[in-house]
Amino acid sequence: MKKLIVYALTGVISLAIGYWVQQQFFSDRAPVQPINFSHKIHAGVNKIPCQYCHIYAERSRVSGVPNVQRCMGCHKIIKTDSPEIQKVTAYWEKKEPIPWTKVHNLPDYVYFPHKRHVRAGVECTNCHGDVPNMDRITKVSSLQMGWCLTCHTQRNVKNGRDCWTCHK
Amino acid sequence: MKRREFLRILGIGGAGTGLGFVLGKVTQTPGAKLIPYLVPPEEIVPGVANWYASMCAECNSGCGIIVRVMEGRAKKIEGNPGHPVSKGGLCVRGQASVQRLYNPDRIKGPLKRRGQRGSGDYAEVTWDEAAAELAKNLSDLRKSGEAGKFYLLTSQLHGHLNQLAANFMSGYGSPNHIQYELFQNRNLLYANQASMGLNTIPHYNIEHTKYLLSFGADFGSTWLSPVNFSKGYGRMRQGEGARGKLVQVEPRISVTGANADEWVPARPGTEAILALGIAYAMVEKGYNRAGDASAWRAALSAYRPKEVAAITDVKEERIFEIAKEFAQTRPSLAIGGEGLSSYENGASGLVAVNVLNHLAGNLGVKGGVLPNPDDPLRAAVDMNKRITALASAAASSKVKALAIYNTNPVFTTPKAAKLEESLKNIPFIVSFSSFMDETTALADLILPANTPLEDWGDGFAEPAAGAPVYTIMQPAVSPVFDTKSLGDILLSLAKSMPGNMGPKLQAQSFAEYVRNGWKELYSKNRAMASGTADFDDFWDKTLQNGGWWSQEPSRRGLSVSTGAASANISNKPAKFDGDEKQFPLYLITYAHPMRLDGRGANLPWLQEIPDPMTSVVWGSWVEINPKTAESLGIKEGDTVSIESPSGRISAHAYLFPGIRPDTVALPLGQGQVYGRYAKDRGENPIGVLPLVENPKTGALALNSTRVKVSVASPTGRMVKMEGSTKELGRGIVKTVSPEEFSKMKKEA
Amino acid sequence: MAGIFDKVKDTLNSYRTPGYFKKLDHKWTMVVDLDMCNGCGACVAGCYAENNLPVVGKEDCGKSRAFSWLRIERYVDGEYPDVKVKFIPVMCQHCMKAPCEIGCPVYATYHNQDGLNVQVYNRCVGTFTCATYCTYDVRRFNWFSYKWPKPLDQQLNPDVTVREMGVMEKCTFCIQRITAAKDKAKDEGRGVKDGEVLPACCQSCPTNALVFGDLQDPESRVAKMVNNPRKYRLLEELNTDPSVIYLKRVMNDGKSEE
Amino acid sequence: MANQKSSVGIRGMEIKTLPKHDQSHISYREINEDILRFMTQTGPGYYIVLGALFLLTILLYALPWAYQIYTGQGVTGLNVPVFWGVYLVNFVFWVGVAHAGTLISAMLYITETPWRRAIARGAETMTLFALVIVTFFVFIHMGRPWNFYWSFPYPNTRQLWTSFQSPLMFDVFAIGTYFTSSVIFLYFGMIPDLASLRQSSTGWRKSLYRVMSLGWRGTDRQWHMHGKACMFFSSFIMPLVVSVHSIVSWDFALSVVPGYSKTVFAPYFVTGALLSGFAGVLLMLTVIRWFFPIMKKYVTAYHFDRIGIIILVLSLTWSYCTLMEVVTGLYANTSQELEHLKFKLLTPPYSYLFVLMIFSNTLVPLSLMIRKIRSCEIGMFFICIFVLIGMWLERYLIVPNSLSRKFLPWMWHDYFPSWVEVSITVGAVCFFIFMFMAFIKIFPVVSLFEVKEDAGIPMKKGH
Amino acid sequence: MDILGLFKHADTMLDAAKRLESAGYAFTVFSPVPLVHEIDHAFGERKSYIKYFTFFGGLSGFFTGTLLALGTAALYVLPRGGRPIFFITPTLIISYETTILFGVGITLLSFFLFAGLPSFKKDVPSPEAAIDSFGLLVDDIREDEFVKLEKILKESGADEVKRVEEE
Repeated sequence: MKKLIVYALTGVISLAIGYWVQQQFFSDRAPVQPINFSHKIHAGVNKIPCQYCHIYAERSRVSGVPNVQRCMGCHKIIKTDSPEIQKVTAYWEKKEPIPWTKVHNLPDYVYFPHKRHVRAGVECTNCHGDVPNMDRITKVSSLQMGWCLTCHTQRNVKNGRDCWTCHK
Repeated sequence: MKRREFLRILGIGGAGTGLGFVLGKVTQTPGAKLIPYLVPPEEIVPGVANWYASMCAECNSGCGIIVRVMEGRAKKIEGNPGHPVSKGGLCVRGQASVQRLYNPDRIKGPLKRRGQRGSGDYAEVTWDEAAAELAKNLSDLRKSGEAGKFYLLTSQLHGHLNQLAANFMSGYGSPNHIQYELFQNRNLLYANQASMGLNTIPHYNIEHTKYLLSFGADFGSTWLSPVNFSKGYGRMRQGEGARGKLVQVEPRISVTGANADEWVPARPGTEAILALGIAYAMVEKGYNRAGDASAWRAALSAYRPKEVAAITDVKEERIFEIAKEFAQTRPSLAIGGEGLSSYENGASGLVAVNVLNHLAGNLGVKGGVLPNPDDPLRAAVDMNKRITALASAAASSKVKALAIYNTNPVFTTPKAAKLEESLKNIPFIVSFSSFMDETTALADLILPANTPLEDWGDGFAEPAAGAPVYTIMQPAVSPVFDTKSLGDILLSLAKSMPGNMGPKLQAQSFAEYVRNGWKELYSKNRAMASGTADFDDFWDKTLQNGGWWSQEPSRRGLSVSTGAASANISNKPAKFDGDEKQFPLYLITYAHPMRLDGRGANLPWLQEIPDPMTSVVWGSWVEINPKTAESLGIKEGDTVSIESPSGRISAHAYLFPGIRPDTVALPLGQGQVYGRYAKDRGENPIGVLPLVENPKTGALALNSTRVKVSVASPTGRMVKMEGSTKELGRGIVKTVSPEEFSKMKKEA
Repeated sequence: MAGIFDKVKDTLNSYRTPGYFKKLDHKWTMVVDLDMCNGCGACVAGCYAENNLPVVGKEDCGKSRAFSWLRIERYVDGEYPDVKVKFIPVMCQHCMKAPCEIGCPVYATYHNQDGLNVQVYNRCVGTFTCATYCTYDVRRFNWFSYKWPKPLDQQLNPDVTVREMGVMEKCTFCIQRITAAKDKAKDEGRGVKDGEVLPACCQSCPTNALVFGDLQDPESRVAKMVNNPRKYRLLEELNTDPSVIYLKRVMNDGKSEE
Repeated sequence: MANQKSSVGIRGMEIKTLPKHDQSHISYREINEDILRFMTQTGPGYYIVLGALFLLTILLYALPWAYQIYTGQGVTGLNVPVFWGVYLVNFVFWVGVAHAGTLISAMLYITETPWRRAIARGAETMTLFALVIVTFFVFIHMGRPWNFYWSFPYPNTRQLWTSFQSPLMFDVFAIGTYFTSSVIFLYFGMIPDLASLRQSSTGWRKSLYRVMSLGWRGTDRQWHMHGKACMFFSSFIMPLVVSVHSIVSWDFALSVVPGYSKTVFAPYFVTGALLSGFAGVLLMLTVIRWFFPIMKKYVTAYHFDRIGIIILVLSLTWSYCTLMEVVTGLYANTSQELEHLKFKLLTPPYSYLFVLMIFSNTLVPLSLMIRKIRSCEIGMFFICIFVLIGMWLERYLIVPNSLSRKFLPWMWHDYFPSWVEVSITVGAVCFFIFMFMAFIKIFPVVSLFEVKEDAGIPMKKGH
Repeated sequence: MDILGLFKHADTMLDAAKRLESAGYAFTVFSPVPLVHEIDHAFGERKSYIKYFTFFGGLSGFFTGTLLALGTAALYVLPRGGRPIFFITPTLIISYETTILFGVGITLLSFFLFAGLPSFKKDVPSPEAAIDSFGLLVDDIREDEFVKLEKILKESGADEVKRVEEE
């Protein structure tokens, strides 16, 4: 009897550990991207403002991934010898877009306008973490409903807890 | 703890961890891809909609629309709020046109016939191959001096596309451009020409009228310009001044008839006589405001209300009542719609309506009939270019090549026309249709043209709003499939044709052609130029606004002479095929509010949105008066066979008290063979129609046969959305009587 | 201390207030003039296009599972030749005392500060209670997961979710358009103007029978129209306090009331 | 004592009953042996039936449900006004069936009715498994059953709880409480029996009973506590029985739908529930007696007689409520009520169903007036079947039928269950019988210590 | 070492118990059926504390239900159907159910507490005591007491007297 309990407990606990390890260290919180793009170099060392590349953040629901033309705007001249930049050049020459993997992915039923948040003075780092110091983008916020609500409550957002403020 | 025990626990722990890991992996949502633009298109901000103004091409009324486009995809179509025809509204069909654009049944690229004609076996070819084949066939024909044996069969074309087609045909050397569709208003054009000398359809100013006498005009859903008329109807009912009254004369209540204050169920085929009876009553009682009373009395002497009452099944007193009200309510208006013009002598009925308007003094006044300016790009319709002309030419092998665009005559002409058989005689048929249909299925070569939302074009709204309305059509999205604009096809065909095709086909693209055309209009029309710096400025504004229009009314005077009237009217009821004993019931076929003549049948919304009068979806039906049904032993939903001297179809019975007991009605548009949404939806009512053409106009008479109805073996099931149509005193639609309403209005 | 006490008291009082909101941000209202509605069905098409309503096909239509959030009911009185036909468009009435809202065990439907009866699709577990309690039969259910054959899916409106299987849905007064209008107004630092928000049905109506606006704005068209003596509300005797106001049809059917 | 006739009734309207219940001829050891034999000595037929039932459960219940979850609720016959169909009918019906068990064990315990003892355990078991079926039907009828846990209040990342205004939430709590209490009551009462059986059994049974009896020794102190606790349980559960079906009836009565919005619903539903519950218990007893004649010793004609009278009384009460429902509807004289009644009473096929319902629930039980029928097994069997069918029909005529005729006539639509619904309904019965049959072979279906009490405490000197 | 007397009849067992009591021995009665009335009759009524637990269980259930219904409504304010956020009627229904739930639960726990369950240390001293005999057990007696006790039990009508060794 005791034995069985011990076995069951071991099983459950180890299952939980396995799941946690996977979620924490092997999940898509920081997926490998087709090009080893470093936000640390761009936003951190070179201090390029976020909205220089993510141009729609203040105007639209989506912040916008920089188009390949924008990458090439600088990298026709800068660091053309780097192998990663050559990958970008290759995409540009093939006239193919770069298939980035989404890190901050929200379900279809969530209505998240970047515009409203940027205009309300929410810093990008508030949700996206310390991007200027990230080599590879890692999801730091859970992006779960409770997380959104906590912030809405703290900032005393008007109708911040109304379902249809964030759902569609 | 024993060693074995320890190992076992270790094993379980390891397996558990692994399983947990796998569980985590499996349950995790796969990382979505984030695909950036290579080069960002101008104007597009992801997540923000752009609106493009254009023109609706679902029917011929030419409503201005705006198309909501997000990330290059058309999302929704709405009426252009600034446009004088649509005024921001849009009908069901217009809104569903986005489903024409994204229809899964569209022809996705050029096709060349591989198997037998009509077998539907086509091979995909490239545009170059297809264009070369087309050019070769046509140039061979032209070289052999048989250019005149090339026929172009299109729907009613508008604006510059019409002009381009005409230029192409004249450059090619063939006079045979036939424009055909089922509801082409040929009778109306003819009647207005014959009685008032008008080349265009005038504007019926429903908005300001206070008494609207409608003879079978379903202006709320299908007739001429439903959106414009509906806007007018709303204003007529609850606009300024007194509430306008609507009297509807038709054997079966249409959507508009359902809204009428009075329904006058005249015997089918006698509405024209009723109109003239009213006219006589007006003259007799001295109500007439225009025209020489004695001359008119003489001209109308055959239409004394007493005899008219016997013919039309409308009481004599009622005729006088209507005449009095019609003449004494100012302004009043009489209109004649498809219900009137679909008889074999339809044009004469429309002349009778003009007579009524003339006698009541409604011509050229606000709230009456307002003349429209002429279409600058189109002369009068040639009534001799008919589909039957093509059929007989093809039957006698006088047609060597045929090009078809946007029309489906095989579906919309009676069997007696033998169109399908004759078309099979034509050695080369090319179709520019974007959808496979009964006519396109005969084609040897299919070069799918763009749908209106992908295309350039323009149109001069008909009937306009009593003032010029030029609407532009511009592509809202890039072509979804491998299709091209018909204009581009014709222009490049003209270029690849050996020999001179004339100077008017030099434009590089149809877009350029349209722009050049507008430049010419701009240079000619001073009103257009006012307020703009130059043509480029004008063009930008036009594209933004969706066209150009002005408020300036046409100054043309209108009147109907007794001579013109007498020449066109007759006191014989319209002829109906079939013996009265053997085929006891009149058959009325009408344009379906959603599918019209069948063009909307493959748009799923138009199948699923219930028909306003019967709520039937995804199928067809026959409307029968419950009393008639009872005497024939027919119950709601039964499959019945409808037999005429020309054929037999079956449909489901819908019992509706709003139809004369001696009449049954069938909606058009179902019974198609192609299209995943359109096929297997009942039978084509045209199958029971005889081939009866108005001899003067070539318009097909849709109400021209008697039928007998009997219960048939059940096929399928009629699906309707209504549960019960009885209110049971629950006060769901509450009403006030007109008297009370006018009291209310005075108090307010 | 007293401040906290007052705050607690206020909160408690507001929690005891029926309907909770002392004053709504807006009170969106639709006025339907039955004398202008001609039953053409354009509003239904507008609704289908705007709100990603799936097409269910003949068989499911036969089971009365069509999705139109807005339907036009037609009632027929009398026998030939004295036939009276009446149309009435029925959509979610956004009742202030909605029977559906109390039915939901998971808060998937509730009343928000705009006076709207809202349905949160992703919260719905599909108990059908709201639809059963609804006195107007305007709620629709996702019986299956519906697919749009390519490329019809390109038409889908990205402002509205495509609802999952097993979820209840209904007319929202095109809440996405309200959100968009509010968003725009906020950018420009002003309030929402009358006529700025137009649900798809009102926008498309060819006779202007449907008018939409904020009843709390005294200058709005609806605020003026509700004083019309023809005003009535559907099944008013059930005390659901609907936000849709109908204006009586002018008609001689021998049934008109004082 | 054995020959003394007794009767119940008012003012000469006597209903003759059987002599008083007497089981003193059975010895304690005999009871133990009988019950153990009942559990252990099982022929192959039993296992074949059990296996067949399991197979049927899979085929008729599990697979169609899986198909429904995968495809969507569209596989049912539900449509737009009729959102509640056969699943809700089954839900209400099975809650009703669950009612008799607790009532027999609790109410009759408090009133110290001796004949309850032999049948109480069986009835409680029925309650438990009926509630299992009920719970499953709640999930079956959901559109997104995989999110069922959202309807329980628990702290979560969404910071969102549940709406306690919803009658469905009342259901969650009422049925949750009922389920928990029934499990506790059943298990609690079984502890001394398991301890006793563990002495006479061997093998896995022995270890199972050992663990499950929690070391019950049968000391005086334990018995004392047992008795006290049992009293409290009973007094708690008795109002619960009433509240559960009242609350279930409020699922309907709290709406404004014609046919649902009735103040009579709470007592009507409770009466109906008890009626179907007692019919269910009696049916179960009849079948057990047929297949295990050994049980005839414990479940005697006396039980049949008593339950027969209860069913008769309940049937009459129910009939009165049904009459009231119709009459008050007619009295209201609104179009809504009249159309609803017209649809229910005059429109085929529902008029036939209504007639069948009245026949099975009112006319058939009237025959229970006759004593011979009350003690006739076959007669009782058929009466029970009729009552159960009638009660199911009653729920059917309330739940989907009312929805077919709501306020706006345009949306009137009829409802016909689809094959999936029919199959799951039948499958649920199989599942129930399967669970019950498996249970009675593992745990004593007759309460040992209570039957021993019934047989009397052996005294040398006599009483 | 314990001594167990097994009796076929309850009254003889109770006689023996009375004699044991008067002899100053503490004893435990084992029976297959509740003998609550008989023992109460013989030795006077005993107190039970379960009722207090039941009462407080019910009370705490009531307050938990109220708190749950009102508190969670206050945590996320979503007005429904024109009703107040704190709506008393449904709260009462929920509280009613939780009252019963908690009452039943706490009663079960208190029963376990007072009945000393679960305990797997001691078994019934003799299987018969769980089936058809009444047992009278005297704990922890010395060897010399055994004979005396055996005599008392036998004299009062014990059908069998057993020596029970402690495990």
